[in-house]
Amino acid sequence: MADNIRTVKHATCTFCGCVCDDMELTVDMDKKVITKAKNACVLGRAWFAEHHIEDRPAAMIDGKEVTVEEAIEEAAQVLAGAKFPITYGLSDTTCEAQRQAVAITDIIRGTLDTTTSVCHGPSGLAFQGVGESTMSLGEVKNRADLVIYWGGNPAESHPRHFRYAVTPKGMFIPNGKKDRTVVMIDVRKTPSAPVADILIQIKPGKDFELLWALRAKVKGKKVDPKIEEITGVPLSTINDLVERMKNCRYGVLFFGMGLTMTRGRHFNSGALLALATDLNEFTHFVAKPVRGHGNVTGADNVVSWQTGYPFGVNFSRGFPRFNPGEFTTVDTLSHGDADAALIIASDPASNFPKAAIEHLKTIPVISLDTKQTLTSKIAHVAFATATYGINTTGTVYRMDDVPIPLRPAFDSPYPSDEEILTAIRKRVHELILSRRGARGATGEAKVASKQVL
Amino acid sequence: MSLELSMHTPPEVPLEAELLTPDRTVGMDSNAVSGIAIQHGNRQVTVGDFFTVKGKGEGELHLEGDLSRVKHLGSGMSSGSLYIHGDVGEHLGAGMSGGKIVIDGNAGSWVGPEMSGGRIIIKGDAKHLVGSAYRGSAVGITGGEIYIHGNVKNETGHGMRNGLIVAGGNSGDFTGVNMLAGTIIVLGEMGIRSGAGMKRGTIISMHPTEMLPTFSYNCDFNPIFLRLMLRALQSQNFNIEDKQITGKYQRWSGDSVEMNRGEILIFRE
Amino acid sequence: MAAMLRIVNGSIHDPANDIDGEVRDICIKDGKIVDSLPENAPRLDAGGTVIMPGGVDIHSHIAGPKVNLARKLQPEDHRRDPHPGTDYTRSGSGGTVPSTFATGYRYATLGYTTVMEAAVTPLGALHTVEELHDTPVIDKGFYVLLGNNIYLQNLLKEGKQEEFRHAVAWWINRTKAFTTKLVNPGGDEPWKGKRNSNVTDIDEKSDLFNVSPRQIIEAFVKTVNEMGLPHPPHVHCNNLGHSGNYKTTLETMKTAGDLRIHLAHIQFHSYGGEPGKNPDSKAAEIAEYINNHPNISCDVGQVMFGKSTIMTADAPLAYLLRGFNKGKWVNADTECESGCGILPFSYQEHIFTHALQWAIGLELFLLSGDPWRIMLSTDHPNGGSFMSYPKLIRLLMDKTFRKEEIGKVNQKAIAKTNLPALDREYTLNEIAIITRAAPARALSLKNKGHLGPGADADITIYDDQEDKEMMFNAPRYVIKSGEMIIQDHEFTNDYYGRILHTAPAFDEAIAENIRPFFEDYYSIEFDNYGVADNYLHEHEIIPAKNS
Amino acid sequence: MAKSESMILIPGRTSKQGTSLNKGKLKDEYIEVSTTVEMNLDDMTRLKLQEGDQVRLSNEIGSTVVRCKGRKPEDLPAGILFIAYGPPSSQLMGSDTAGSGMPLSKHMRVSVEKVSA
Repeated sequence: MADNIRTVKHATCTFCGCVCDDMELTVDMDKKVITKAKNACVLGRAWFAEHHIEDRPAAMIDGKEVTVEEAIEEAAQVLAGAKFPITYGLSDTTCEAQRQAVAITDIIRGTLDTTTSVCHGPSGLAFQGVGESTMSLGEVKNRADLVIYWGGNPAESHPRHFRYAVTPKGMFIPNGKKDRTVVMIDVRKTPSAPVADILIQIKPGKDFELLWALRAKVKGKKVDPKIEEITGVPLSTINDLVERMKNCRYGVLFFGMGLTMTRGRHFNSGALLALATDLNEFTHFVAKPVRGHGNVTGADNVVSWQTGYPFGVNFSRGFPRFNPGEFTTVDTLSHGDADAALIIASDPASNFPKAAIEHLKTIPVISLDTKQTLTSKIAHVAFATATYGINTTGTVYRMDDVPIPLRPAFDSPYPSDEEILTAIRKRVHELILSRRGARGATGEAKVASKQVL
Repeated sequence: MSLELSMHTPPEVPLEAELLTPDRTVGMDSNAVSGIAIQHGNRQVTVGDFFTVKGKGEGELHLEGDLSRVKHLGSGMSSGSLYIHGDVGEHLGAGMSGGKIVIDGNAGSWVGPEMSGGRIIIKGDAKHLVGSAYRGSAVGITGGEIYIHGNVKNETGHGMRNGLIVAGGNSGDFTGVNMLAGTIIVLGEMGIRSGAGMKRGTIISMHPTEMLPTFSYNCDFNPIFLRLMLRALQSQNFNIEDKQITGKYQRWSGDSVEMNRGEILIFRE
Repeated sequence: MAAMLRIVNGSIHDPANDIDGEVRDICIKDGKIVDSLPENAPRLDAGGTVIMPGGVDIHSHIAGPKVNLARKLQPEDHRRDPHPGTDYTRSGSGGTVPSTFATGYRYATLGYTTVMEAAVTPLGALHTVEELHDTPVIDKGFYVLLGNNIYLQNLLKEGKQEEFRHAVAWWINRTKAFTTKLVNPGGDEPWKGKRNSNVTDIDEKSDLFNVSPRQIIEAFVKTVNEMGLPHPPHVHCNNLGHSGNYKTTLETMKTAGDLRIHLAHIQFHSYGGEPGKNPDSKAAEIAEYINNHPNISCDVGQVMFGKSTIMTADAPLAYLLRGFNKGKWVNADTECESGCGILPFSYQEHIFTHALQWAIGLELFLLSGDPWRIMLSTDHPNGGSFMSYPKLIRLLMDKTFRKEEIGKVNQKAIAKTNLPALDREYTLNEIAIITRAAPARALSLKNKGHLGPGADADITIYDDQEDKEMMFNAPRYVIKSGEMIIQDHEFTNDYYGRILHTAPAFDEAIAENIRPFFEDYYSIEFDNYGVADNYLHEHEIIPAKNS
Repeated sequence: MAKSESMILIPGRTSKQGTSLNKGKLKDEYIEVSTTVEMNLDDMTRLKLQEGDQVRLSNEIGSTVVRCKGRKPEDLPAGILFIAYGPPSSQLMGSDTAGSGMPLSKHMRVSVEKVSA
């Protein structure tokens, strides 16, 4: 019986974008394991239970163990010497680490991108095109009497999403789920289907057509009756949905990557956001992408406030430029542009398109990850880092842009992403300034001490 | 005498060469042109580091070599002629207001984005977002002409407000998306969702296409302006059959989620 | 940078210390202004310059959730205005909503060293603090939005004035705010809960809480004055932008009695005419009321022609404006706390309403009887970017220039105002008042806005030029807390800046009253809410009277 | 001779993939999850496939071999395949992002054929 047990209340699960902060963790401080995670879902329980300290070197160069300092020096030399270095990942780390990563990329004049670009990046582009009527999740709990999920499977990807949007009793929804109508729109009957009052199965790849028809119907415009055949959704169902949307008190459209990753991409998300906007002529209506990894929303926020743009940012010219399709990681890799890569808390080597992975294997990669991945295996410099939320403090943003502080359970022998990145940032700054032969070389000490750079 | 640049060293990473335009090089000798700053990844280099320069700047500029990693060529140019003998990278003629660009080969994405005047002629293919707006902006090209003899891909003429875009081959999805006005002609087949969100403007295709449910069929007719346009294109070596000039076109109007004042014309044999 | 510096030969404008253009030495030691320094201390010859305290912006939108949404929304605006980094400074992007670094550096290049973010939801306070940490050079704080807070409205409904006071203080402490902000008080619930409607009258009671906007305003004015916060309630009145709204504005001011109140961007609240019809100017009525009531302070919220971004907790207003061109629009609801609307906007000279708004703002400045209470702002970026301040200063200081500019705008609008008849020109000292001394005083920042011993060594040194726009556009030197940040118009250093907040005393027991409400109606844990002390880094508590 | 048929592949996330991810991406459990494709049972019958049989998925980008698992027709329509993201799905993914940064990672047309043991 271990007696060195600690309880951490109000801890935060950073596995998915729900970022549930009501965890109660029981921690065996001797074994350094979390033995119980009260309130966690199936994903959260695994997230907490499986995190123990692995016995692997904190830093490696070309597969050989080195000191962290040596690895930092090598990483800084590679990054400062590169002509088109890219920084990628960042969704599974703290905002504090993300801030350092953007600083590094600014200093080395590299290209910065996050996993947003292969997740809800298209929704970000759609947002820039049409805007968005949106909300914090508590508004859905308190007010939403119509909840529509489109192209997502929260039961498996975000198992506790329903606790924000379907089941809870709220201020104006005293009976919880009984007071709401839940609609699920998808190409297949997913494990999320049982929660729905209305299930609409749509032909694959026809989301845009259905959204466009709904927009037209909401505006009272004529729609080609062939829509039924095209989308596989009966006209009566479409009409019924339109009436429900216009007549609800507070409606919400949640949408997943069934929209962003399919043909049409940002136009699919854009059509959905436009539909929610249109509905505000009749009632209060909001929409929200169901974002993925723990702190991908934090990455969007940090990159936006530091550069003005949410992802796909290039600093080659000494200031940020934004162009998805040019400065996003799948593109910089598959076009063969990148000549070095700093990959933080992400594994492009296992899930990117083949052409991108092939290029990644030809350039020096610096990786920071809590576990071994295909990316850390091919890395020139690989750091093992502490896990955010379990071993480190910091800030993460929930999918609705609400920031939440982390309460770690136990220490890790590995440094945090923030510590490694801060050290790399300081060193690349020295290297770049000395290359420029700048008077700023004396400025570095001052600047660093003021914590701005 | 014109300026002739030929690439002697292929770039390791993308080159950005927005200063290489016929108007900006007027009056420069080969030394001066060699000294023009261009960007190689995150380093500033000069034209001479990558190109051999011959001749003198008199408003006509020739480039040759594999320029598929050279971006922003002809950006912002207002006059003169730029000839590229080979393939070229992204952002060709971005924001140009006048003059002419001719490409023997293929071009990357973003050909003539947000241009306001001038003419771009591409003998091969181009990729996405030809004559379009950049992200976040509602307005694409406001004038000028883009002629592409080969295929183009998605979002051709995105947010176009004026001008003409012609594709001799096929176009991708969302041709003329969110267009405000202007004309797009696709001689090959269009991808899906053409004209989505268009307010005004005309999209013309020689082949049947799947219409969005928010477009409605009006009539068949033989528009006179189109005869003139197609004859003009014929003279530019676009492959146009006589029956397409004299034949009838289906007129569809849309997009009803917007103003419904746009039109899509489909040749119907 | 030496810890000591003596600035000599400059012409000093320090209205708080009654110094109007005298040539005197200014001595700096360890970041503060001191009486004297040893003779051998380093000197800066500032001959031919005008020296003022660093600027203080009392009302601007520079950080937090809504600002970041507006940033993300407009890549097209950033693209045309890049902000390159230097050896000392980070890069960023500009436009109407610059990135955080660009915001800090650009304020510094105008000689501003303190800026207040004027509207932050409690739930977004942590985000705001995080952004402020990345906003360099300037000292900064924020006002927390409480005027539509459901818990507080419930207390008012139940008549629990005492609990109300503790709860307000709790929220300020919990979020590390500087003061309270009310935006369209009472207007959120109809917006979110009643199909996008709004309150239209200050005495209209909500069905849900049975309280009117006036009662909310009254409660905050009373409570905040009792607490003695360094700045009174900062109020964005109901009916912003609507014709005839000056009546609401006058009623709001009357509601305060003789207690302190600050009215934000009062230009947007000085319109005559009938609702739904074209407005006319009521600048004279509003200015007169303010002139005669020393308890009232305000900032103007001047409209400047060109691009702007509407970003406001007044969601119904943003939706109304969106109706004009149906362009991109953001609505963002925050549970139990606030609404928010954002859209790109452009003020154009030829448009009647825009020209009228521009003229009304200038009228208010020129009719002001007390520069200590009518301060300079554009409600950045709502009326225009803070980058347009130099031009605005020239409009106030140079009547010839002003007449030329009046000639360029919609004359029907000008005919609805008294602007052409106003010949007043602001003096340098009056400019120093409305851009630094007055905001510092209104914020009770005893170490800001003046150059007397004990003040923070936040100093701006301008070349004395005839063209005041040029002059205020590019100070030769900017010193922040004794550090030379800009020298000969170039950045030579960076500076972190600190967060200014207040910490009024309250009964801790109130937290246990809030907790059950919170657990029922919020979506995060009570213990994870707000801004914990460890997030503050460098900060300063500006004392409240009762703390 | 194995019959080949054109179908639409939808890669997505599953909770099993999520839980196994925490053990590590190089661990057996994760590898098993990401190398299993779900198929409509009627399609399986037509293609003479048994539960657990190996199938080759291929398109113009590349090909990969995965094990198949049956799903009831009401849960997964005919002609649709579902797989958890992972290295096998990468093999089939094109890299053209159409100026968006996003490769088409769902609804990929692939041809399916049984791999004889």
